Amino acid sequence: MQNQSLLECKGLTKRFGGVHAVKEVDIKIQAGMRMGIIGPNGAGKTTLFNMFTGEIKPSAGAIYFKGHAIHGMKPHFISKMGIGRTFQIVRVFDELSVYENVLIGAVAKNFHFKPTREQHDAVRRILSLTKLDSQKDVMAKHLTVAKKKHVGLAIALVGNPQLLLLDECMAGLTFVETDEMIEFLHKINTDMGITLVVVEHVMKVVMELCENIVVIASGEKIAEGSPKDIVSNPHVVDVYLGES
Amino acid sequence: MKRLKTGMLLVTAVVFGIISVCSSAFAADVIKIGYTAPFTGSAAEFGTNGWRGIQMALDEINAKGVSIGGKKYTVEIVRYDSVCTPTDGAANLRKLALEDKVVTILGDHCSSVCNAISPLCEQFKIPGITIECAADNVTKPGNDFYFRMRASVGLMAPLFTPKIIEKFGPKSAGYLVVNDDYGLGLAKAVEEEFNKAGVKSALLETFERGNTDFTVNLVKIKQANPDVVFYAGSASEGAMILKQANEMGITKEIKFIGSEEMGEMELLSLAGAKAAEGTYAVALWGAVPEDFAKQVKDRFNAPMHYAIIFGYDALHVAVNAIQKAQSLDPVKIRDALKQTDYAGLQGHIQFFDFDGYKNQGKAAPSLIQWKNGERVPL
Amino acid sequence: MEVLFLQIGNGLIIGSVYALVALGLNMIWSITDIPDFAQGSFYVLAAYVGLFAVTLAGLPFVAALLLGMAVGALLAFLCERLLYRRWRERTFRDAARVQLLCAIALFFLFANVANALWTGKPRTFPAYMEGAVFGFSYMRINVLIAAIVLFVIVYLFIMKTKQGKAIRAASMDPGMAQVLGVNIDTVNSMVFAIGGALSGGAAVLVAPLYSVFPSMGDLPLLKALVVVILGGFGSVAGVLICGLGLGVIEALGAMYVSSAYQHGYAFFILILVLLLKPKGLFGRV
Amino acid sequence: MMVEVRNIETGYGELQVIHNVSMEIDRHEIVALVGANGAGKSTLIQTICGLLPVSSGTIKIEGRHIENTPAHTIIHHGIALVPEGRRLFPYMTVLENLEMGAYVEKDPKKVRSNLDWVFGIFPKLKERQHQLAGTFSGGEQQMLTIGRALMSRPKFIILDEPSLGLAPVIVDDVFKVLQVLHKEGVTILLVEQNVRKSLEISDRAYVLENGRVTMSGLASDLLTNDEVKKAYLGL
Amino acid sequence: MWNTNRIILGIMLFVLLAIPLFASSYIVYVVTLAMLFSMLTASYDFMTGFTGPLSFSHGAFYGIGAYTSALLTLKTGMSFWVAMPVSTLTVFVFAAIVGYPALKLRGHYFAVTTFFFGHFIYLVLLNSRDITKGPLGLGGIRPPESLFGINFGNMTAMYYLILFFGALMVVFLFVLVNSSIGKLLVSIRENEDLAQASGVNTAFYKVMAFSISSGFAGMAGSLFAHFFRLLHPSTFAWMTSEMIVIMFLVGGAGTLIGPIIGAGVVTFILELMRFAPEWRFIIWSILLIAILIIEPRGLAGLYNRIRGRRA
Repeated sequence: MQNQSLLECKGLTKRFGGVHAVKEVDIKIQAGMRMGIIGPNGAGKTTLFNMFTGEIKPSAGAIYFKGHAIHGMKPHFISKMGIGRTFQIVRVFDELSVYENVLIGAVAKNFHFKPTREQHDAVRRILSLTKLDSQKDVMAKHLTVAKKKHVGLAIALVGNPQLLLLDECMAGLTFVETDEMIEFLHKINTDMGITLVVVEHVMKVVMELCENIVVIASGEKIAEGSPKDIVSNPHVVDVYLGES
Repeated sequence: MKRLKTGMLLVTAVVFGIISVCSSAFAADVIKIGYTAPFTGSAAEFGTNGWRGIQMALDEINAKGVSIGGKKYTVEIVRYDSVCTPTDGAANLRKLALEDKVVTILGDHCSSVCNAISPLCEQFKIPGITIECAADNVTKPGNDFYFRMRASVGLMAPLFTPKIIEKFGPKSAGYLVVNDDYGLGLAKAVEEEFNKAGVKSALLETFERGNTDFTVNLVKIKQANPDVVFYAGSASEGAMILKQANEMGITKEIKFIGSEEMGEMELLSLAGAKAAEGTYAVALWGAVPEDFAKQVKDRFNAPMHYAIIFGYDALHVAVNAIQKAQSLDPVKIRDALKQTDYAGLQGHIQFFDFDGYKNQGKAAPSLIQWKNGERVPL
Repeated sequence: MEVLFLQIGNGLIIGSVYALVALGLNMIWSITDIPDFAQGSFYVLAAYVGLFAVTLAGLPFVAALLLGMAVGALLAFLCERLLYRRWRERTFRDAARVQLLCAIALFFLFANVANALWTGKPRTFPAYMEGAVFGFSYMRINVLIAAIVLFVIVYLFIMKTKQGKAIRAASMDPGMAQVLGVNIDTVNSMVFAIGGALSGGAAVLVAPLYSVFPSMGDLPLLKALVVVILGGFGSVAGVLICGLGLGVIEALGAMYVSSAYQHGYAFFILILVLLLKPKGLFGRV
Repeated sequence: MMVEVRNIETGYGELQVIHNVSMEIDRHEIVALVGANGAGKSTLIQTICGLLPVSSGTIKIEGRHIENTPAHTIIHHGIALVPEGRRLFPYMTVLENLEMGAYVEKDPKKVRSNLDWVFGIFPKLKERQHQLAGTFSGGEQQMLTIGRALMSRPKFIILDEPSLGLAPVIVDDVFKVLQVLHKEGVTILLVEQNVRKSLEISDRAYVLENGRVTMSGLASDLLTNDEVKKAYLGL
Repeated sequence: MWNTNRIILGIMLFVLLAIPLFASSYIVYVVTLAMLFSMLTASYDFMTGFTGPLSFSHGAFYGIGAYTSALLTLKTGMSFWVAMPVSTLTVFVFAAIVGYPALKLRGHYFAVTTFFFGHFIYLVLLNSRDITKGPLGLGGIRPPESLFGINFGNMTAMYYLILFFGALMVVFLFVLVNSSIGKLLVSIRENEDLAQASGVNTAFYKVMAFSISSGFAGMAGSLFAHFFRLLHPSTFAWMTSEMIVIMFLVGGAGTLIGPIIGAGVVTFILELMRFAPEWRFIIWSILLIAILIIEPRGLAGLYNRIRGRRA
């Protein structure tokens, strides 16, 4: 297990029509890691994510999770194997209370005809962890974008994922909220041992949070390394940060 | 909020309207007779004609009044829509018998509905007279309370098929019928008679009620090329068929024999004399008094139709029975109906029990041919 | 061989009616996302208006046709203005369903109004032309010709004119079209009016071949719904091809398989196509 | 003053997104509007274009109020939008897309001359005017979108993320076009993620954070501002 | 909400139990039909109200259930008490087979496809004359065999039988809806992609909801067959399916109790207007449009609004 990576993709490719959205990307993610994926909009980050979670079938290449090939599997199956995710455009179960939102996350992973006491406990725990307990009876569609993001995170977390894929989870947050979120992510990484993969625009977040960064542009992986290496990589500065 | 108010107002208005209409008309000395028929949906045309005939009879009757035990009564018709579905028909009958307390019930026009209401007539001990249901099974397992004036399809077929065989001597026959109890039932009865006489069946084509284009069926008939085509269905669909068949020249090559609706005057207005020219049809009535035909024409702007005649006769038969019984007790009326001997527009009306039929009339149909826009009896 | 020729010809003529009703339905559906069942009843009312124009007012057939189209257009326009528009903003989840339900209610309403006003008795639309060729009367051939002419007109309208382009733009991206100065309300009214006119036109065209009665719109509406989905949204040619194709398939199916299921073949084809191509055969927008 | 936005508040239904935002754009200026994803930039633009109603505040173009007017009338005030994600009409040809840009222009001669003007700026569009817009590459589509916006000869043009998803070389082209337009006298509001580039070509800039304007001033000042550097340039 | 529902259901049950004691056989008959429709709309709500897709084939499943049950008892002499569960199960399995490919379609595509499926079933019932007797109508269906000395030949007994099964079904549906299954179904309605990403096997649950709901329609059909004892294809034509959708929306989607009441209200209004044969459906359509204008979310929405304003 030591040298085996938690998630690994080899030669992962996705074509829409004739266009390569993702082209032969290799990524290895070790258990317990905090990985960042950055790149300009339209670079193929979300497509990559969607292939990891099974929403899109790859045109070519393979994805292994804990050594099992998961490409081509249905999303709900991959989710049950231990990959949780949040969405770029925030998604919640609109006309349900926050509590029910999170409870669905718990029930979906581990079905009991009636939600068990343990499941209710887990929901409450996650709600207090994500600081949603004061709003647990509010209908999710009435929340602010930031709070909805927390709900999305809570739904993913309540299923005890080993790997959490976060698609632009900071977008739309204030600086203070961003700091809190970074702290929170650190906490779940160290305390709960959840491996994190984040797609981010806000460089500050990636710099502070991630140990390792993959840069994607036009569907191809152009660089990988520690935050420091990436910032000083002139190629990356060119395509992503804009040349000076 | 304004939206809510206007909407509420609308609903209240409608509901109030309904209640006010409902609670009117509870005058004394009224004999209530029920009528269930399709007034909406694809069979609405049948109800329309029956209701015309009933209205004609109603005015005549109320002009004179009905006297029972020296007391004058007027007749009132309570009519409900059955949409030609058995469940609605059953609801109508229950409402008529139990809520409106009518003494006799006329209707329905659809055999599927007649089959549903006939056992109920027996259950509630109230006589019912169907206006034009033709399926055999309506009076066959029969009960003492359900009456039918006309001959059913099974009774009709033996009466007119010999005339066809005698006249044309066909070797093969095709059938083009509406896909319901009436069309299929009649086709089956005619086919049986034909087969007995050695006439082979060439093909059976069915169509749905409400269909408008029959060219597909007609091309198939043209290809099979039987000596005669027997059509069973309504005049409205028959008229379209005649028009389309005429276009394709089928009616010139193959003898076209229509069921009773095709012998109605309204066929001329629907299909035109040209399309009908030379075709044959079964006819349920010979001639009606000219002034009656004129009254119908003036009042409804409608040509004569057997359903008008049946509706007219049915109400007269019912009222005659009430007068004969000198009572408003439905069972006594039923007894009087059994003794009916009435000279109606369609012919002599009597009810018989025979061969498993009960309370069955058997006025014999005749054959006519359309020539120059006239019904010419054969 | 002659039989085959006749059946294909008949299929094309029936199919052109389906296609005409479907074209309007398709435009309405692709722009407003409303499956406008009420088109079936505009069909009925237009036929009656055409009938009265000929029998009572003594107008020539072409005038009756235009009048029928105008009435169809007006009714559709009013329904959009007064009813569908209320729920256009889709501010709650079931708004789309409410529009669908409203369409069904309107369909019931108008068909029953026709029944109440003019009874269920079918009426004959007088023939306006005599004669036949190859077993098809001229009136019958006219249906096909007129349908194709109407299709060409609509095609040219939406491809070449400014309003037509606005309609197309609105069907692809209503928000952007608005920013460019396209009034969505006008576009919606226009599309409904065109749809109503096409349904009305189809009804008056076939009225002399058939009869005029309150439930005459049921079958054309059902088939048009199938054609819309088969043809896919936003394709004029797709609607024409699928409409005619469905007519021919029904005719041949009735000929060689069973005429009892003549109106069931549409279902088979629909399922088959949707399983293979969920966006219809020609769909793009 | 070309554009005056005063104390507007707006949002989607119950969710307020823009809080008391004011903004001014002078004639012939290029003004940049920068901010994180979800800061409310797109909402602000949609409000100016009439796609969203304001709950309070005013928007004036050359002194005339345009807040809460229907979206399709905004273009009559000389405003054109280059939307985020391009939003071309994919099944219409290049020419038709451009014609849609001049939808409100009644005079065909003017449309013709506007078309020549746009073809002059983007010669490539002329070569391929009968091709379907949906078959274009990203960069070409961006050019077409700008061309479409220019077809109404706007006095004021709003560009929402014009460099989104484009290769760096193409981004350069886009910015060059902006400078050309600026020289032609068009007022420009530029909303960009590419903060450095947009500040470089702008006269002034506003920084939007969480629905509020937190900084504003000359673009050159902001470019050297440490806070901006840290927040948006990650340096 | 759960408590209010219990109170409303309790009152309804009480009233329904009492009706045959004083009302005429006409009222009992109409209420029986209304109860059957309530069963249809409640089961319809389980699928459409909770998982989302609008379907127009519920009337067809009702018909399949009715004909299956009737034919089983007529042709094989099977007892009603066996035939009813068998036909329910048949419809359940049949719906699963049909639903699996069909539920891959989304939105109006699914709606229109089910519409034609319903019409197709009607055509099959109409044209399979050798089996269903087609338009002649399938008569001679026996009432359920006596049980515990109750003779189901009389209508009141049949009324209570349908009430019993209706109540049983509603309770069953309420239990399902309030269990984890209900939560997963609602998650599909609220956001299918998120549900899938959270580990919900959406395809399975959609087909399951479709099958259960259709199965109950089949059960209602079986009860209808042995109550009315005469089947005709027109009873199960597209009009029936549309009526179910209308009652469902009038009541309010996704509330289970709304559609039950909706069925009652619609039946009641249509009965009330029986006196005006030609105008019945006109008034009805206008009322329906008026309801849509006043409160597009149906009776449940109206209730919530009134309650919300008072609070």
